[in-house]
Amino acid sequence: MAAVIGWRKKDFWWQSPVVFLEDPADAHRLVWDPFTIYSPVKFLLDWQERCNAKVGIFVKGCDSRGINRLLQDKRLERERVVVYGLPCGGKADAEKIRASFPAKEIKSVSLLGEQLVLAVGDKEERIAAEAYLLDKCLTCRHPNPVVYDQLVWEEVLPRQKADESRFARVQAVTSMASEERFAYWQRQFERCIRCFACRNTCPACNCRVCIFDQAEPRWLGKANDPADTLNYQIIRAFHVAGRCFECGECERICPAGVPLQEINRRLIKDMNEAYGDYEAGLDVTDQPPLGTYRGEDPAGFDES
Amino acid sequence: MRVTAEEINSTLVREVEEVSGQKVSACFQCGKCSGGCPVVLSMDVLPHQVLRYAQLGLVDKLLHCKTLWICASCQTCDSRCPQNVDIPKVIEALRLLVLRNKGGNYLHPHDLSAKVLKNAPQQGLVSAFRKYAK
Amino acid sequence: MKRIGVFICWCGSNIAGTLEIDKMVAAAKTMSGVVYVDQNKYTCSEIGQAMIRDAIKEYSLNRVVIAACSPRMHENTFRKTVVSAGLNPYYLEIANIREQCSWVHKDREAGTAKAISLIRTAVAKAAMNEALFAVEMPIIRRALVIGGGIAGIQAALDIADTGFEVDLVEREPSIGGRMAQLDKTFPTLDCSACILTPKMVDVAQHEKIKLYTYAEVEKVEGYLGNFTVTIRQKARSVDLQKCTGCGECLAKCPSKVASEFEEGLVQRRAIYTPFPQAVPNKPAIDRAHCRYFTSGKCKVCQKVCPAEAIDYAMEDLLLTNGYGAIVVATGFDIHKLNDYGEYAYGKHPDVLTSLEFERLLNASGPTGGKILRPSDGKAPETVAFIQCVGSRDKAKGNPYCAKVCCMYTAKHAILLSEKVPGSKAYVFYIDVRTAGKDYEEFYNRAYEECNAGYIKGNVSKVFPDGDKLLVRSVDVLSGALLELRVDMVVLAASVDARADAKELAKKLAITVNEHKFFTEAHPKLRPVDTQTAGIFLAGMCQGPKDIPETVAQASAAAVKVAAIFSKQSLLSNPIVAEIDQRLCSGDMSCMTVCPFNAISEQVVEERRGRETVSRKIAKVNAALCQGCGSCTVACRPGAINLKGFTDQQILAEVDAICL
Amino acid sequence: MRYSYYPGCTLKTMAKVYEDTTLSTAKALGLDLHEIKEWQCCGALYPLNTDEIFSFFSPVRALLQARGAGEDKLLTLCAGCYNVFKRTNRAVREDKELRRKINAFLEEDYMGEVDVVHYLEVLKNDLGFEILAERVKKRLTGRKFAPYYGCLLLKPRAEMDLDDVENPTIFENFLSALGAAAVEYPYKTECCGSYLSMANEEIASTAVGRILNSAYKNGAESFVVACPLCKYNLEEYQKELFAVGREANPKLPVYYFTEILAEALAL
Amino acid sequence: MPVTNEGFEPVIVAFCCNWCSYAGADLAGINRMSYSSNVRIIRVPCSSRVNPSFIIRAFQRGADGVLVTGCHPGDCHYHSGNFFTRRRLSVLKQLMEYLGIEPQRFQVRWISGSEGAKFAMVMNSVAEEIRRLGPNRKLRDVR
Repeated sequence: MAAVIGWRKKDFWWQSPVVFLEDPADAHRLVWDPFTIYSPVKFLLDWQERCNAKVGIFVKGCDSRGINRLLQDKRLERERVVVYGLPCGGKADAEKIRASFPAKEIKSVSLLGEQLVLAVGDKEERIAAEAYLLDKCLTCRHPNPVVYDQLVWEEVLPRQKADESRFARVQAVTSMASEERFAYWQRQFERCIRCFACRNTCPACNCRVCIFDQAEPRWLGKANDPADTLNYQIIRAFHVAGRCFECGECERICPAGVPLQEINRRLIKDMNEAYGDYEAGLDVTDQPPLGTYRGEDPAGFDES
Repeated sequence: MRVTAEEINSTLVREVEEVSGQKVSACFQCGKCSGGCPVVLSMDVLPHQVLRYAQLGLVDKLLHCKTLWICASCQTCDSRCPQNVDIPKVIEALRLLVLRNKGGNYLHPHDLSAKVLKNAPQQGLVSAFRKYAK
Repeated sequence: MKRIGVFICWCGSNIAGTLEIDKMVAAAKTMSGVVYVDQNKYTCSEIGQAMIRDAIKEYSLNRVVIAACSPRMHENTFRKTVVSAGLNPYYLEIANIREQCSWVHKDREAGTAKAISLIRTAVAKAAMNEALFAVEMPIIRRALVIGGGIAGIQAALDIADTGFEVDLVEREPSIGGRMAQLDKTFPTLDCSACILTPKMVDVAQHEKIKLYTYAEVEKVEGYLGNFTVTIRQKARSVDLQKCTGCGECLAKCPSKVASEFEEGLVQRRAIYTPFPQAVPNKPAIDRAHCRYFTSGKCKVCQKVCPAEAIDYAMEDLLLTNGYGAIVVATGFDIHKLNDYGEYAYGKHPDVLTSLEFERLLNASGPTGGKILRPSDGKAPETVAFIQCVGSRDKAKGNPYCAKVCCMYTAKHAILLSEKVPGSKAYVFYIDVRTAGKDYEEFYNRAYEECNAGYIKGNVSKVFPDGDKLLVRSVDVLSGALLELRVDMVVLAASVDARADAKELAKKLAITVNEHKFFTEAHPKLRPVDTQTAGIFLAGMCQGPKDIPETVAQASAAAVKVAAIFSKQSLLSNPIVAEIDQRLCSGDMSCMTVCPFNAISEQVVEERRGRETVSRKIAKVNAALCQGCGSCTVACRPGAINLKGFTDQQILAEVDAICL
Repeated sequence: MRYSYYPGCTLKTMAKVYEDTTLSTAKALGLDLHEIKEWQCCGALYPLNTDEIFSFFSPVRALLQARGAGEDKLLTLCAGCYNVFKRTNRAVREDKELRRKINAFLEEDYMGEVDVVHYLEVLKNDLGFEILAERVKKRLTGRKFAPYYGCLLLKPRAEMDLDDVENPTIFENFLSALGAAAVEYPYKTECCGSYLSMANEEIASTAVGRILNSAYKNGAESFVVACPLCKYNLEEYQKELFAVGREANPKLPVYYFTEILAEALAL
Repeated sequence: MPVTNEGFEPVIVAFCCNWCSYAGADLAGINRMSYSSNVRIIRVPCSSRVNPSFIIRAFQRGADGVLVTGCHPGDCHYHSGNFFTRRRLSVLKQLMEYLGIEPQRFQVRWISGSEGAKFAMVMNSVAEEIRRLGPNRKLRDVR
């Protein structure tokens, strides 16, 4: 094994970025704290590009489904990775913490069971983690890794009510009147600068050359045109339709705060209703809904 | 019978088609209507001839024929018509042309026999007057 | 540098009559890449094509746009034209300004505007067109004929006589089909069996023909030159090798069923050969009615069989063979008369269908060829023949004309006068249609020499009246109301497509019309072809036909097949998918949607920095690819493209159209 | 089973026995019929011309009442009413334009929600002839009836769909449920002359003559009908025919099917 | 807003599969069944060739409506193409409506080679709906 991919601590308490470690002596630099949020999965592609050696990787529940995504898309050879599974009770949302504590005085945040332990100034605060978790973690339905070679510690209990909350926002948006919905999305999309962060972090967006980066033909205009943004948003969503496994990284990482999960999950909901329940990232042998069909499929349009 | 261009009255035919909602041109003269008509023996112009005359535009001739007052609208003919022509509707339209344009009642209470007045069901009387009078 | 020539066709007045050619010419001149524009009265004419050839040379055009009729009409014609001028056939684009413009838009201005837009679109696409080249595909030189009636028999014999292998599949225990049920044939009155039976024997004996009776087509895959067909050989329960056809079993079998071949006029046994001249002349057990199969007891046939040919344990067999071409000749059904209560069919035994009457005429039929009333076995003195029962009837039956009734009824009238001297036939008709060689003469004979009374005016109702039948109708010509008491009524029941035609069409990926008759590729110019290359039609399954037409079409189908087999291999359609290695991520989502298994994985070597690495990407088998393009959409990075309909071309069309 | 019930003019007068036997038999069979509050004559004839709508109001109003009463079925007896109601209802359902016009004149919109049924239909579909057979107290064994359908019950073919127009069997099945025999004769659907008898007796008597003849020849002892006008014609012209001695056959009594039903139920 | 649509002539792009719908369009022509000239046909081998990107592109370039037509499910010349079309375009259509695009703008229909009358009928009804809807502003490039 030429390297392991995990997380390390950076200068600030809320920073735990992904790290490649090639020297066993550096092992102590790996951390597991409330901020090991970033998905390490897509780094595997870069690693593969770099060399053919085996690599180890630490994954949370969501990350593990990303591994499956890459395996199913034949972008990763299983025997070239050693997967260490880390059951995960959810990651903390720095914003939420900042909202209730003086950010400057916070020295460290660590997890102790159900609680977050904050070193604020010279005293220690203990708060219930639940209230400070990332939204995406509150709707997480698979906190335990679904693929691994080694489970590092005990599995955690799946979160209650994650199922109900799954489509709550989708329902809310769906219930708007058509024009109101258009206005709503315009408000969201006009902030989008097409930085492609959502695509870059998404394990389902794993094409060697993304269609949006191609010049001939040019599928997506470069100009800052709302129509092009809509084009990007529609096609991106369509390309992950049936393949998105709801890790929520796209939305979390979006600097403009576009609620991308509301789009991805709407597609999941539509397809579940039309073609039967399907959940991506759990089984690499199954067929995503758009890769198959049934003669008696319903149509989402007037078939007359 | 000789037919001249002057006698051909297509505007009336159009009126018949409009009031009846039927296309007289659809008839290809198979004769099933006349063959099956229960009261055809009393008609001077047979059902298939009604349509033929209409096709030829000879509506005036039809406006004067007995047939209009003999058809009982039993619907036997249209139930067998291969071309979906509802002949009773065509005849009704002609009948109305007469009643509306020429006016006049073709049945008066005093025409009714004692027997009819005594025993006939309302259903029959109402029907008859609706068919024969304005 | 693209040098595009645009040629605008008047198609006589078809286009020029409704669209303003000059405006179109002027507009075309301004389109980018267009260096030459011309117009022509009939571009498809030799002069028109010459004009194109000359222009290509004179103005060294390297792309050609023809604004004319639908590409489905003349695309191939014009491809040949550009080839003859030294261009690749796929440098041609056609703007469909006739079927999809001049014929459907009354408004001159709007129509012309649209035509210009269509031309601009075609020009935009042409600019993106690239040279395409066909690849060679081997042909399996063996044909499959589905249906063993006269159509299938003729097709099979003609193909076999050209020296190619033929498999003939018939679902009944014997070939022969409808024609075998007929007594004599119009207009010559030669006996049906006499001319059919020898052909049936030829089929059985031809060394190039393999006969599958009591068998049906289960599954069809593949394409022109290379179909893979699964045939279900139904369990006959009689070993054809052992059976000598002695017929012992037929007599002894205790369970009786209405005979399909005799139109239910008599009964057959559960083990049966449909008719005496059957080929093969060996029985099959109708398990649905066999006492052994229904009650577990009996086995009489096995006991009496001297050849020990009875095999109750026999099971359906699935055979899979390869074929280069298929002829469909599945025939027709007789129209059910449930909606014609007025004719008392099924209510009175002496009301018959024409096919039932045909059996009464037939020497090997239930009455030994005597015309006798089912009710009392007496010969009928007067017979009423009612035409168009279920035909030409928008309300209750088929809107179309069954085509054969007028003629076979004339035949029936003639035969009646011969078999029952002094008898009288009344033929009630809407129109008498005798288009065909010697047909009118034959019809004349019926009423001039054979005393048939022809009455224009169809019967409205048949009233059973004691041992007579009262038919009521009108003579349309005189207006006379007719009430004739006759001894027998014969109904010319219409012909329907086979009840299961749609299912077979699905298997073959061919189409049916609204009456479930198989549709030909072109009503006039390709009446034998289907939309699916390599599959041809013969006989009634395509629409009402008489025997001469059926035989002609069958022979035509045979020639089409032979023409295909005359080559060792076919040039494939070059409109196939291709992979852009650079873009392919190798996730193979294209493979999962391909209906033809034309996509597989391949390993490619790539330079990465200093070293060479290998990776898996998709690969298209051009021989299997049919060019649907479904894969191109399944491929997110657009790494798989469809030649002739590339992303670039379609996007260019979209841009041009919206301009 | 509940139904709204539309009697129609004739059943309150000339055809009282038709109504009485219907109500008594229905009661006995546990079908409860509610006569709708206010109703007028249905018009007796369905309008055959496309350019008037007033004749639709009476039937549609009645249908609205049925709907108002919370019933999904309106039951009729007189073949004339049945014909008018069923066709009107169908027209309202299928012809958007007509529906719009009619509703423009009505206090509330009617979309054709109610089903129009004939008592015969109810006996066949809702109760079931098998059940009916079980309820029969006095089987009419040995009795030979000529079922006479007339026209209005069945035609036009495309609109009435009560039974096969040319070869109906509902009466036959009804009769066999009562243990009686149904005579098969080709005139069972031939017109009796209908309202022509009001003005042109000659035609009616000819028509009736044929029907009578055929029924008698085939061994009928009496007729069953569902239409007061048919009954009138069949009866009157039989008298007629005897009077002038043109008809040799004995007179065949004419019964409403409900009369013999009452008899079979021993009411 | 019918008032503002006075004289508005929509551009409607129709992607027609070669085997059924395009043939149906030709048949409409052969039978001289006139229909709205706002419809412009792009011929594709199969409805499953139609990439959602083509549809969005058409709207960006100013199409007011896009119509995709194919063989009836089960009658696909390529056996299964239109089954995939049905899933893909159902998903796309629902997505576009979810983002607030008028449902009528983008439609999918099955039209066989023998349904010339239906082709004309569909073209007219779609053209009518789009005309009533007015110009496409939401998805159009501002350039």
